[in-house]
Amino acid sequence: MSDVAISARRLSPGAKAALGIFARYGTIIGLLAMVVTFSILSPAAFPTLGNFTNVLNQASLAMIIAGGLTLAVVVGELDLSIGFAASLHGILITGLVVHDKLPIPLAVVIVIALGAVIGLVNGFIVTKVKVNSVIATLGVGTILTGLAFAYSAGVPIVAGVPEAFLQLSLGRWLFGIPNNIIAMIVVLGGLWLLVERTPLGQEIQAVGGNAVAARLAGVNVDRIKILGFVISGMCAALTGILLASRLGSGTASAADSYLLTAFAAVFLGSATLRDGEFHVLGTLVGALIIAFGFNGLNIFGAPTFSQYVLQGAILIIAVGMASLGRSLAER
Amino acid sequence: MSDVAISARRLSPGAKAALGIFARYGTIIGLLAMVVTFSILSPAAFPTLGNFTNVLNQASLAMIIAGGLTLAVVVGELDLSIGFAASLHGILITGLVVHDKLPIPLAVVIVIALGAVIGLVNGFIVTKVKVNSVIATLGVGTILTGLAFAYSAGVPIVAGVPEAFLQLSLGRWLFGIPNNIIAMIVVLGGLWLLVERTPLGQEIQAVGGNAVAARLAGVNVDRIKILGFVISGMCAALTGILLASRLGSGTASAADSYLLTAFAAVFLGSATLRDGEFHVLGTLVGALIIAFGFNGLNIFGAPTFSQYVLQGAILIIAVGMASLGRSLAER
Amino acid sequence: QDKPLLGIVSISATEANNVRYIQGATKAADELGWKTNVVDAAGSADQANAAIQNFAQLKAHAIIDMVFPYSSIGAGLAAAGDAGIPVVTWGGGLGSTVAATNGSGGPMAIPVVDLMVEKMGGKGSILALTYRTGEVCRNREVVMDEIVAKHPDITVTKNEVRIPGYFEDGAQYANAWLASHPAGKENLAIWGCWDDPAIGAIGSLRAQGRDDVLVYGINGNAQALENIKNGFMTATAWQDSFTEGYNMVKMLKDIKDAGGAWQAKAAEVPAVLVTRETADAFLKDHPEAIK
Amino acid sequence: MTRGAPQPGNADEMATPFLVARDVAKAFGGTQALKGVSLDIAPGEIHGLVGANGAGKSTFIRILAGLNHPDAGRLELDGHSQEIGTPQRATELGMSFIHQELAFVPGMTVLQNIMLGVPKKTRFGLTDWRAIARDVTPIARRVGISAPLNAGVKGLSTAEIWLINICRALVRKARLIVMDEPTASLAASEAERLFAIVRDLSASGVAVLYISHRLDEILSLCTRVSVFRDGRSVAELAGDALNRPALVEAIVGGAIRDTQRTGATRQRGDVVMEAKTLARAPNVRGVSLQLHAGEVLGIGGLVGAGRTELARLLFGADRPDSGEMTLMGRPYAPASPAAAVRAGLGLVPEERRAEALFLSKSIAFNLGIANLDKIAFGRYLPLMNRSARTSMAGETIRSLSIKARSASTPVGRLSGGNQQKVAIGRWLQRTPKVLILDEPTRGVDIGARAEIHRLIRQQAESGMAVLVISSEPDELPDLCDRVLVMAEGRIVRELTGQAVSRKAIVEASYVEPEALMEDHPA
Ligand SMILES: Nc1ncnc2c1ncn2[C@@H]1O[C@H](COP(=O)(O)OP(=O)(O)OP(=O)(O)O)[C@@H](O)[C@H]1O
Ligand SMILES: Nc1ncnc2c1ncn2[C@@H]1O[C@H](COP(=O)(O)OP(=O)(O)OP(=O)(O)O)[C@@H](O)[C@H]1O
Ligand SMILES: [Mg+2]
Ligand SMILES: [Mg+2]
Repeated sequence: MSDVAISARRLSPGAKAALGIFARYGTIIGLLAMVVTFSILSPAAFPTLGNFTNVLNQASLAMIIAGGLTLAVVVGELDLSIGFAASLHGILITGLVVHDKLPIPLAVVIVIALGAVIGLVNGFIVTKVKVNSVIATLGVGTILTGLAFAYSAGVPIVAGVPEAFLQLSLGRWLFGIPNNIIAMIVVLGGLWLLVERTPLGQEIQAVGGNAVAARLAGVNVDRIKILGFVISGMCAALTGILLASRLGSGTASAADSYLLTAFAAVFLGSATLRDGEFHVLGTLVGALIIAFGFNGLNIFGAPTFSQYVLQGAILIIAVGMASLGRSLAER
Repeated sequence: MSDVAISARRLSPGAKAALGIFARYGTIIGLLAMVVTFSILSPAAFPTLGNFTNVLNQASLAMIIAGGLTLAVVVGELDLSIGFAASLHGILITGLVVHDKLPIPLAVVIVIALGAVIGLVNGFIVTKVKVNSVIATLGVGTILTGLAFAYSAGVPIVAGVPEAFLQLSLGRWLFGIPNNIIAMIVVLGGLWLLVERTPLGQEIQAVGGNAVAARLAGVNVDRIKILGFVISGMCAALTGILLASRLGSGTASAADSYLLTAFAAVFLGSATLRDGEFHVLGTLVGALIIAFGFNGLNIFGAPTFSQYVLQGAILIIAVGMASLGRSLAER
Repeated sequence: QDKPLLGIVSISATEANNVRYIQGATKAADELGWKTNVVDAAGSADQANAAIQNFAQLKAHAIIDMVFPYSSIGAGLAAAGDAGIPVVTWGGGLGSTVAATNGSGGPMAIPVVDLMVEKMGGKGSILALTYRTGEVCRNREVVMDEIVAKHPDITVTKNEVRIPGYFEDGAQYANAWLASHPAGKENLAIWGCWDDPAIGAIGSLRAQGRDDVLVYGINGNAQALENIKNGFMTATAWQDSFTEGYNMVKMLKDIKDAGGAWQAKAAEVPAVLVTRETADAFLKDHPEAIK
Repeated sequence: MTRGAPQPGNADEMATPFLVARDVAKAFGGTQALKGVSLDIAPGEIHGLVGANGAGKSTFIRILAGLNHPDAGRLELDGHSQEIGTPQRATELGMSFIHQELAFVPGMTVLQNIMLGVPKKTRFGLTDWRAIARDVTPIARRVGISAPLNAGVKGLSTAEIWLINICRALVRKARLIVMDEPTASLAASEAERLFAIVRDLSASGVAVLYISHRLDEILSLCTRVSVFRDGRSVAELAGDALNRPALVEAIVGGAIRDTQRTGATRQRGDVVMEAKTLARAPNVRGVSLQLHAGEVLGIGGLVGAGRTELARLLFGADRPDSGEMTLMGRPYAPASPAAAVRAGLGLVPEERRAEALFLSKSIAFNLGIANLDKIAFGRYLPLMNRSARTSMAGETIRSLSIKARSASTPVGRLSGGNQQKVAIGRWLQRTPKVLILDEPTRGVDIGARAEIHRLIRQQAESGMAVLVISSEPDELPDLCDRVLVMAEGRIVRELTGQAVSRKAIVEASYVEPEALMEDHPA
């Protein structure tokens, strides 16, 4: 048995402060370090305004859907239906525009309303029928895949997509910023305001933090959870619409893969600024890490297998820095 | 405010008992109801010993990987790496047997040991580096995909797979029971014993039930969590091996889709017998619901789109019955 | 009720070309008085094996495996063999106990790649979007490698896309590749081992307003043809999957009739190269290609 | 309460202390929780530990338990210097803990919870539950666990879960048992049972480190008492020096006005809330009561009498099977707590961490959540006025003297008593018509307790109707104008004016169940 008295094992205050910075800004530091590294590795191609705009443009759709998912996880639930839902929405909007010849704004409104309805259904099954959200949203997602199939018989809707519809996502607006980016900023900005700066947002955070306590503090927990699903559903709808516009077609399962990307962004984000809590700003950072990681590795020309390896490592390291910093600082 | 006075809203004891049965056995009742329905719809083809053996045989692999995942979720973590890991293991075992000409038992042992190592890495990242398990296992899974690519260059290993290796999963044993089923029974039975009937299992349950309480009570929480990941990793390895044997080839991403199936089974199972808790028996029931649902719909010959819709509905209804029964009984 | 059952197992019943094949097969089956049952294996070989086994349980008349290589449906083939049910593949190759195949898409790539190399004048850079897990895509990649190898002034960057996620992957790979391949320096082309990743890349080209890059796909799905018509894609090889499906079912009847005497064989339907110039004529001949 | 008999292991005669702590220090981030505390405990000694909320008592215990690592200082066990490091090591060294926070696993049975983390007997490698139950049953009965050992813990009351925690510590057969506020959730009868156990343990040579804010307990049980203040050990009292005024002075660093009964003098107003034969099986079996504006109505009784359940019915958290309620003379049937809050009620629940607080969120957040209308910019601008929220929080922090660095400190970092103040403070901002407090001063130090009592009275004087549930023997007499005593889900006695006394409440609590059955045939 050791005879040594417990000595000052404490880190110096300076070291602690530094670790505290890592704890809060670890993922952001990771993002910056990554951007700097790629800029050094590929000075001509990576750090250009054009490339950054392209990456942001490309990532906007994933960011919007991840922003919606953030609301679902903030209220303490998972929404696995978003990818399938976005695929259905993409088919549907193309169908409405091409076959039913609806004016585009009307079609957009209808599809986003449908997204809200799907969120409502998810929320209802979770809060009233009390089915675990994993099963509920997986079930609803599977059903939506079936509906997408039924609507399109699996055949993509391509012919006769009007140029105006393509311009939804291809167009640029103010100062030539692509519409997708503007839509993303508006959506994430709005969600951030809602969650962080409104009384309703306080209730949203409360429900996610401790649903029992929220209920006893007078919050209508079920309504807030349903709201989370509705927002998630609406964001999925917007992503589906923009994706269909970008692809110029409505294709079944085109958006399915957004599910995993959105989850990665949301959980990466939860290590940003606040310990393990989900929030919109974090999701933004998470999505940027994923998008720039993919782009940078690619431009650098890493072989496919090492791209996967490095992508996985980036996820772990970005969060690991923050988490380690936190646990050391609080020792 | 409502003017109606509160009247006797209580359910009769008989109704409560009935609802209580639904709460406990809702998913099992759902499974049986489904089997009966399909038996009526396809009396010649569905309810035969041959078909049931067939379904069990098919579902065995998913059950094994879901059984492993159950251990990870019982200790309160998610393991998203299992599908990718199983794909890698499938390639690896084929490589070891075909290219390196290792004896099959040795190759199996090596691959299962690798599965344990992957679980160890997951567990270490989650408990020591304190990275959220969603990100940690997604990151590790992505890395494993890269490694699978590196090992096989993405090309399936097909040529020269020895018959003995195929017999691993195609063979039958005692009373002509397929090996897969025997492996599944051994694995799930062992896991059930471990979790429900051993002192270690008590610690496993405690960590998942309330990690803080377990820690205060002196349980080594980190070690138990790591154990959960290791078991999950080993089950993924076994599934990967059996899958490679069943397919007769090692193919990148062949097992990726097990991830979602395993999750569905585990979460379906959590509505069985105990309210919202994960356990091995529940996972078994969940996997059976999924397998019989797929098989029954196939055999009945429902159109593709309605297969999706019905599969989704089966998930929700099976859990919904249990959950509604529970919440009504507890009113 | 007692109509013979044709079981179809598809890798993705929502993918355009699969759908066309299924439509062709269904038409032929109707003509023969068979009923069809389609199972979507959603990309999972394990599900495909299960579905084939289920059809064997059902004592199906015949089974079509779509796209899963024969080497990954070992358990399914064994079950069908035991039950005496013929299995044919589309794009899954001929081997083991498979009775017939078509849609082995490798050779289809030849005219497309030849055209691409020709338009580049033998120099420049290609972004190849590959999918090695798929038998067909792998064969096409081999074809491309062989042809490009004869032109040392062409550099190829290869990127693997995922299923699902091929649109997004195609776009993101294109973004990165374009960043290091600015306009006006050399001849540029993007090649997809099938149309969809290339279509994803077109989205990225259009978003960036780049029109200096020629895009090539294979399969000739409706969306690719639409893109060719609109000038965003340069060429694709139209696979007549409808006819492939139709012919295959008709051949299944022969296989059943021949019984044990059947010799396994490939029965390819030739592909048609479609370019900007030939698009209008092609669509006149095949209006069904964009429905 | 009488002073305990002289204990073995008195300070003078002890040879080797079992535990010696010297200058132990610990900081969390920027908070210096322990600045240097020293303590020693002899085998068989019952050593008291007292101090205001946030003085560092629990932190010290968590260090002993291997849950936190000290920054400086030394710990000796049996004369050997030790680094404890992990909870497992603490157990090996012969220590066993009842932590301040409830530790239980909701999905498990009583027996499984008792055996949490305790080595278990096995047969063929499998847990031998029958043998374990045989061993545990006598201990469980002695502690006062009445539920069957194989029952789930889900429906159990807080007190019963406490008993499980206590039982767990006893099953381990430790040489030092540390109890961090073990009686905070217990009523008089259970507490008495616990004291008997503590004395037995001491007699058999087991040392006990006993933390409590209830000075009577400390005085009756302990031979020596250490006092912590602001992270330092400031006094050790024993023998004649150990008396109430000395303790109070050491704890607060000065004298405080002792609480006195003031209730009876207050003016009571109209009936604000009324319940008629309210019932919800099995815990509430027909309760009628009237609550007046400006009064503090206490509800006493034994643990499990159904008081918490009653409060939940009034607050709309559960729905009654039968019965009626009125609020301000109008029918009142809240469908949810949200409806109750809108109608003008507030509830401070019994279990603050699980039911009241958002531990990872700031104090400002926790206070603001029930006052969202106050922190909105207005009806038509649905944005939150953050400075209003901050200043509201600052006001509460000041008026309740919550010990925290700022309004943005996460509540989870506060000491137990300060957390309780946040849970109460939330409703004081709102001034509801009816405020229900379930065990309002659990874990709160004497200074803050007086402060909370003063605030409750002040609210009542300004017209609020206050309903207080408490298991602490002296709290209701101190605080209430009128006390209803509950037993077995019914109100068995009403005490008013001078009849309100500790003795009367305790007597009324122990109604013979048989007598009850005759009174109200089921
Ligand atoms: N994890 C933590 N992070 C930051 N500060 C902490 C943490 N745990 C405790 N503290 C701080 O340490 C101080 C001492 O807390 P401790 O819980 O030991 O007090 P206590 O004496 O047990 O009080 P009480 O009587 O209220 O239980 C408090 O100021 C508290 O805010
Ligand atoms: N949600 C519940 N489900 C089932 N039984 C419960 C539930 N809540 C409480 N009980 C049971 O009802 C009994 C009465 O509990 P209650 O909490 O109302 O009593 P109490 O007088 O407030 O006691 P305490 O001082 O422990 O809070 C408890 O002993 C417990 O067994
Ligand atoms: Mg404390
Ligand atoms: Mg109570």
